[in-house]
Amino acid sequence: MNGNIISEGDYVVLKKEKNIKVFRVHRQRDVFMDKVRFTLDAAVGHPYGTMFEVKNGKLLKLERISLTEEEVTKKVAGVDNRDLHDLDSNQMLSQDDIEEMKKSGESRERIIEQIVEHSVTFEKKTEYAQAKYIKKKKLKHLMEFRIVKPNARHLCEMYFNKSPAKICHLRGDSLGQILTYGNVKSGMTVGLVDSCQGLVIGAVLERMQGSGKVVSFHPGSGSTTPRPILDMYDFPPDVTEMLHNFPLQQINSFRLETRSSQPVSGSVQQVHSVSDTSIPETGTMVDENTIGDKTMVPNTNEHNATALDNDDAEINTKTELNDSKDAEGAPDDACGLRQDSTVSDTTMDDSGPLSNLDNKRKRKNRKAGGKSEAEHIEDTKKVLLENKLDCLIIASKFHPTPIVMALIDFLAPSRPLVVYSQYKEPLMDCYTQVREKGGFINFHLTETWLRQYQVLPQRTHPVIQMCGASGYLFVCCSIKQT
Amino acid sequence: MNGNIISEGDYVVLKKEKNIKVFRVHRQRDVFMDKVRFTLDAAVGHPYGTMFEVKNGKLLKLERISLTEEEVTKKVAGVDNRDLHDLDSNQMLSQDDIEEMKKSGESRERIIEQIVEHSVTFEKKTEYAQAKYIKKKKLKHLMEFRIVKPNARHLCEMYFNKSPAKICHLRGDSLGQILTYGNVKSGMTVGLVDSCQGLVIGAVLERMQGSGKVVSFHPGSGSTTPRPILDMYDFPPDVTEMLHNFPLQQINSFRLETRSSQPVSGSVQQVHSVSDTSIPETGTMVDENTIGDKTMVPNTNEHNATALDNDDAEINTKTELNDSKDAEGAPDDACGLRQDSTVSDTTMDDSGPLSNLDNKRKRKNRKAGGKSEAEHIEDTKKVLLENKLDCLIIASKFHPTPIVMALIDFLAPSRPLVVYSQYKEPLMDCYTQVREKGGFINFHLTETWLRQYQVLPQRTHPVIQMCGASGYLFVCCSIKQT
Amino acid sequence: MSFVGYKKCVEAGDTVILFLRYGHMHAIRVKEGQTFQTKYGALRHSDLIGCEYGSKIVCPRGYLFILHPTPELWTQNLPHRTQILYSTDISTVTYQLDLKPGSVVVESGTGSASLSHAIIRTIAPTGHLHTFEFHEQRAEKAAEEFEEHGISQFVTVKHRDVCQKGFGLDHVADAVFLDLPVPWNALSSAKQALKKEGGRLCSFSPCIEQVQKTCEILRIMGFEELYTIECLVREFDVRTSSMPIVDLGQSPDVGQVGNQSAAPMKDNLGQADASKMEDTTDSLKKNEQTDAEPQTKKVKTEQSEAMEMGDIADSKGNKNKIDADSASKKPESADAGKRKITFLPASASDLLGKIDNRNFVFKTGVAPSQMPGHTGYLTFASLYPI
Amino acid sequence: MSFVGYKKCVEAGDTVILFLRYGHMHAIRVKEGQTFQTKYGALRHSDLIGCEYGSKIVCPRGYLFILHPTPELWTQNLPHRTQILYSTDISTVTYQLDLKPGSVVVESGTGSASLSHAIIRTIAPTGHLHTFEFHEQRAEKAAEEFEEHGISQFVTVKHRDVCQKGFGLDHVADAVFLDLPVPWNALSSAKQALKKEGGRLCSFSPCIEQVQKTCEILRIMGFEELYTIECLVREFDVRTSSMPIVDLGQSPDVGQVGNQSAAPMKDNLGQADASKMEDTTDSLKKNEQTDAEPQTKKVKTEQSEAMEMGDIADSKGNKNKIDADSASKKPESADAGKRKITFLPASASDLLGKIDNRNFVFKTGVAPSQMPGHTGYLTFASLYPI
Repeated sequence: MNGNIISEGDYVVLKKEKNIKVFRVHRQRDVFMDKVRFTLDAAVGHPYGTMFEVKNGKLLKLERISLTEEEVTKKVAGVDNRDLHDLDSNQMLSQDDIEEMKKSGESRERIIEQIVEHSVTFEKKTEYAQAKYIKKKKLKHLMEFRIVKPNARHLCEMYFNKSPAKICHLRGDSLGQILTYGNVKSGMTVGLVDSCQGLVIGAVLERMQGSGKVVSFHPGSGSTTPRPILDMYDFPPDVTEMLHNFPLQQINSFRLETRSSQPVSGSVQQVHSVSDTSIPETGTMVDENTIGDKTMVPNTNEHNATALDNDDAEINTKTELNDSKDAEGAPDDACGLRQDSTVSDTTMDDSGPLSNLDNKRKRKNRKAGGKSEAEHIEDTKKVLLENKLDCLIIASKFHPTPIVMALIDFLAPSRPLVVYSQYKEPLMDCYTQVREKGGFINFHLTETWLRQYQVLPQRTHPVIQMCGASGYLFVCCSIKQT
Repeated sequence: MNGNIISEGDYVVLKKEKNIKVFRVHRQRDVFMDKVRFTLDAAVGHPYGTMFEVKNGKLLKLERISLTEEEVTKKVAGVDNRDLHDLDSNQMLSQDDIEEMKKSGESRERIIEQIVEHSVTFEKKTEYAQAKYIKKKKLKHLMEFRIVKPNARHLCEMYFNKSPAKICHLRGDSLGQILTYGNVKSGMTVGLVDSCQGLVIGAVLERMQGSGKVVSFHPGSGSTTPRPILDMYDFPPDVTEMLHNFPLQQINSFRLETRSSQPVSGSVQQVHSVSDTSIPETGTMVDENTIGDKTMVPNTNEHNATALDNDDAEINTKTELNDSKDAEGAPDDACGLRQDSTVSDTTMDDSGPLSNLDNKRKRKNRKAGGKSEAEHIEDTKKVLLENKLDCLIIASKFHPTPIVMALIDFLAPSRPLVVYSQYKEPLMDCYTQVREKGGFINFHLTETWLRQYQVLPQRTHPVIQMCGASGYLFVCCSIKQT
Repeated sequence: MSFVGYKKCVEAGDTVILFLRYGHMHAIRVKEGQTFQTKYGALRHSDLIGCEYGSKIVCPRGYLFILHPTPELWTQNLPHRTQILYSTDISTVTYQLDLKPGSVVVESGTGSASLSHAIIRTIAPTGHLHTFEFHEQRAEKAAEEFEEHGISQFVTVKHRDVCQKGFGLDHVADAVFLDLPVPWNALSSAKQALKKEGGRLCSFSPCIEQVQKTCEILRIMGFEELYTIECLVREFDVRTSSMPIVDLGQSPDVGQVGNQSAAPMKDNLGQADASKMEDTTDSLKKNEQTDAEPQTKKVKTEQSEAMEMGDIADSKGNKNKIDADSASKKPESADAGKRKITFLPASASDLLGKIDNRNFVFKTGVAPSQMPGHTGYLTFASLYPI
Repeated sequence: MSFVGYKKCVEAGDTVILFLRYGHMHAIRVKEGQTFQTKYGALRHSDLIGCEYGSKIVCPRGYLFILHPTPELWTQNLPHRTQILYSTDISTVTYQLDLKPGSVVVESGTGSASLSHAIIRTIAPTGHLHTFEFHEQRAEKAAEEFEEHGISQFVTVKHRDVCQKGFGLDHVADAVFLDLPVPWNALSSAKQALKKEGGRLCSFSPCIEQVQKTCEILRIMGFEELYTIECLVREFDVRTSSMPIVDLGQSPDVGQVGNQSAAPMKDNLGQADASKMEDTTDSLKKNEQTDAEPQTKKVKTEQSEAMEMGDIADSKGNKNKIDADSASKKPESADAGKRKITFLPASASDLLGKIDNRNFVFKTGVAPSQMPGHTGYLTFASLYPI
């Protein structure tokens, strides 16, 4: 199977300008975008990066990108706006007229041309205003998008645009900085706390591509918490096998253990053998849609209770059912389905039949299954006892200071501590307390200004709206404690 | 006397790119700029805005601005920097050589040409790098500047560049916002607290030009505090007569008075008669140089003690002597004399003989003199009893909350409260407490990004260094209390 | 005189600002017999007449405040005929052009007269504004507004394309402001309009290409001290926020590794409050023990509620009692009675917030997720006498 | 392997970072027998060998830490042969180009190899960097550094003017990075270098004119999703700061108008701490009475000292005990003994700081008066399969 070809079972990203959605490719399953319903069947077999359009409810490969602004722009254009009057009646085509044209199978070009021709003021607009007008109409009336592979950049952008609260308002440039300042790379051992639904875990795994270890510390006492975004990365098993989980609620007692049994570290078994116990994150996923912004904490416990009592194959399959439902649901939610709730219902309803492929995939990933939650945690403990962390990354909804204080002793000397927070004050607290505790140097507390530009002939300027909130980053470097 | 002609006794601004200094024009008195000594005698009689140069220690009107970058740029220029090597020996003229040329009376153009000719790498530099090189050399080796009138913009820029701590890091754009959000205009009654050495008081007076009243609340118990920057505005008497002073240390007891004697306000004498008691600020000025950054608070008390005991004409003259010394000292200090301390001493020493003009001016301003400090304060009380404030402006080194709480009752309904602080936290405190107290709406806490651009052919970009700290502004609007 | 001088009470013909709540305002002109529909119900203009500015006005379904107009409030509420300048740019323009009472200013285009009102405020009563607009309707509307606002004596409005026909002014202005698509075409006439002793000029352009061309021509024409800037305002939402303290589990060795979540600053206590600190630690410990394993779920639920409620926005413009304990008032929280607000003074960190019922509670000024990213470039220049 | 993998101890030949204090670092290559002069005195290289990374090294006149090199530390300490990219831009480039282990990247120019090190870190051990530099010395020096840093197997350095001669690469790259004076001349060759299934491109330019031209050509050549940004980092100095409380004088009517300076939040007390609050008010009142009129001057002196000391910067990189009472230790303050740290809990405001001896003491992150205002514009674009 060529990794560059859209295949059944893949998670795929649909990009239509700022509107980004993730779906899993299932034959004959409806998906929705901009209130338009279609299936992804026709996408299978095309390479990633292909442009598609939806026409009369059918997905088609777009042979040629629809006419550009320049092509439509009429020769007649106004010099400035001195003769323009603001009136509602400037467009003579009604929305109904336009919908009628679409239904009658009118070509995209023709629809846009019609809209332009029925604009009373179009000819008086300046050339640039004409181009802007056409672009707006195209985006509104044409259903053209590209299908690309999920990665940290697309997933972060999707969530940041649609549900920033779910990812602690972590902006792409800040995520990039976390990875850079954490010196994340192949072969290292990373410790992290991710309250961003798995976005950061995924971004770290992506930068390691199967070599190294990642220990994710999660709130609660169970083996893991739901991380819907992590699933969307669609990692192959060798990548997800790097991931180990550890419940923060056991961290204090574990630290005490390690203190009394320090020399143990040499005697534990080789950690590589631990890897095939993993991929618990898909198994433990719960219905994201019903929770909404309420986050995973309470539900974790619900789930953990279940998992503890019923740790067998049958339950695993049942969980997969839920999982697959969520795999649809969660992305949709993130893609702003709450805005068009009718669609949301439909998507929820069609979670019934699970494709064989889907099941097979999951089974394969979990072939070593059957390990108890306690065993999983013991395995992770071995990783922590074997390896000092090469970096510690915290991007959490929880107050960072106590977490940092509990985990910094696991960090090797001369390694980065990277803490992200939406708020400045908790980070200043963390900064202050880490400095007071000692053992760290080279303190930095930063925020980032990200400024986007429109670069067009004679119309270059920063974009009119910007995001003023990058969140804050606290970075420092551990030293050897004497 | 034409206000647009540089005259003896005027405060004048010397602008040489970012280097700005204020001097008072005295015949045969040395001033220093960029370690060059000269007198301003030759400037008298020229209109403001004239460009001067110092050549062989003499001030001359600059007939034509020295050759521009484009003029010097040689025809031969490199395409890029692939052949450039970084070496110390790229410039073959030594600093001594250049000084020698200057002393020998070589023309400016010739000196710059020589420097260019002796640059090994000049021809290999790109055209743009050549222009940049020449500009740098010109600024370094030529003493060309413009003399302009002092105003809020120049004075704020001068202090912000050289001694920002003295003006609470108040950046020009923030000062502009204070005036705008305060709706400062002719004819209104303004209350303000200015820890910026009179910069803000002056900016407010400038926007009122003699019509209206300004009540400056100052720390301590005396009639005023030193405000060296206010003097530099060089306001005519009708402007300074708008200014009334009130010591914050008496505010609580005054508030109690007003509470018990509310109907008094109608019975006090017409406030206009108060105006000729004023201009205490020049009389009470103390030596800025000896205090440095230590601010005015302790010294106020020193001075006030004197003023209380010796309120007669003789003392006034004595104070003027000090004043005139400061008038030199303070501006010099602000102009970065601390960098070249030798100069500072010289300037300090020559404060002996006071020009007649100087004395006359001062006398005229204080012709109504002889009023006691207590009387001054009583006069200001009458202003406060007569007029509710049309705006309240706080730009203070003190924690703003208690000051705001003590003064907001003097504000009329539907008027702006504008509080500036270098720090965000005290302003958030102020914001929170004003809201809790009630009586205000439309709360805004802001900071400003000021971005400067280099706009040159093929070299347009934001400037490489920017000021990241605008300070913070808290603005809200009073309502009628029921 | 409403825009250049304050008055106490509303009269017929006044333009007043109705302030409903933060970000919800209207500018209306008071006319006897008329009614204005607000979201709080109908408001009879006649009810406003005679009211003191700043008064609270009760409407059928709420109340609002009646504010004295200022150029800044007008800018926020004026009818948009064009893109307008907002107060951040306006204050920069006013400041950088050295405007003050008595200044003579030339402006083009008038646009929606947002900047014009602010200029007139600053230069009145002794200065004058000459404003030019190439769109006839707009020029007429602006003149009407100046009349209504009692400021027409300080301004002359002309319908004219200054790029083609110039300002027709000879050495009268202290400052010129240009907001034109092709400002360079007006520069020669602008120079002519400036006083012989010199003056200041500002050109506002949204696109950098306009700035590049303008600067090029400004230099050629002998303008100096070119200074191009952008000014962006970032407004903070001041609120009490909180982040939950994660459960790190219990450890018999409390003093060593345990309980760091509850008392991370224990080692750094000031002497005066050490005893109080101990109380705090105790009370948290008690809570923990009561809510141990079997009840974990409940504790968690509260935590996530707190997370939900994390941003207790002090809704703008309304007094809002900070109720740090509001979470406990939810019916689900059975153990509300057990709670206690705990302070951890003494450490540097208590300057940043406090630990309250396993939440770190702090005041913060939240940067906006959306803010103005660009309004335009402001290019300033000086003209000096030759 | 020092730049792509951590190791525990320093060996001869390693490049190590000497951290003296915040902002004072050096990168040195450890060679037996050599000595490096620091401001703390001479450091013998041989003393470093065998030391664990992160260790404290004692020098004749101070101590320093020896840190493991990372691309970020290298960027801060490398020898500048050109303007370099710093970590904020580097992280954006790496992120936006979707780099990961296995990526094949093309870069020109190599410059001082600041970005190159970061790229290699991210794409190793399975990816490869092709880097091109038109300045011969620089290309040689970069190759040398890669060798010294144990990463030469991941990179090919070529001395070549790619604008004239192209990259000479056919459909091998996942991403192309350009930092060239005339980047548009390299775009055709860059397109040729990108894989047939598509890839990402980034062009870094300091001037907007370069960006305008680059975008124009990128569009013509079929690149899509053009995205031009600037990324500026703003670093905060975290410190304990204070502002003095001004003396508003005394008033017999303390509860009404008086004492607001000391207890402005009195009305909003939480029930639990009302008693404590009363104490506070009392103690401040006592102070005030003692320091009344005759002693005013002394009180003032202290205030201005506090103002001077306002910024008790926690000097970076050093532990710094917050000594809130340090002002009172000055000999001039005779009444130091009388002082008491006072807390005003309960109001929302105590989340922001505390009143301590007539100062409002708070933690703050101070924005820098000077910060990077511009590095360059980053233009990203995607190439998709046709």
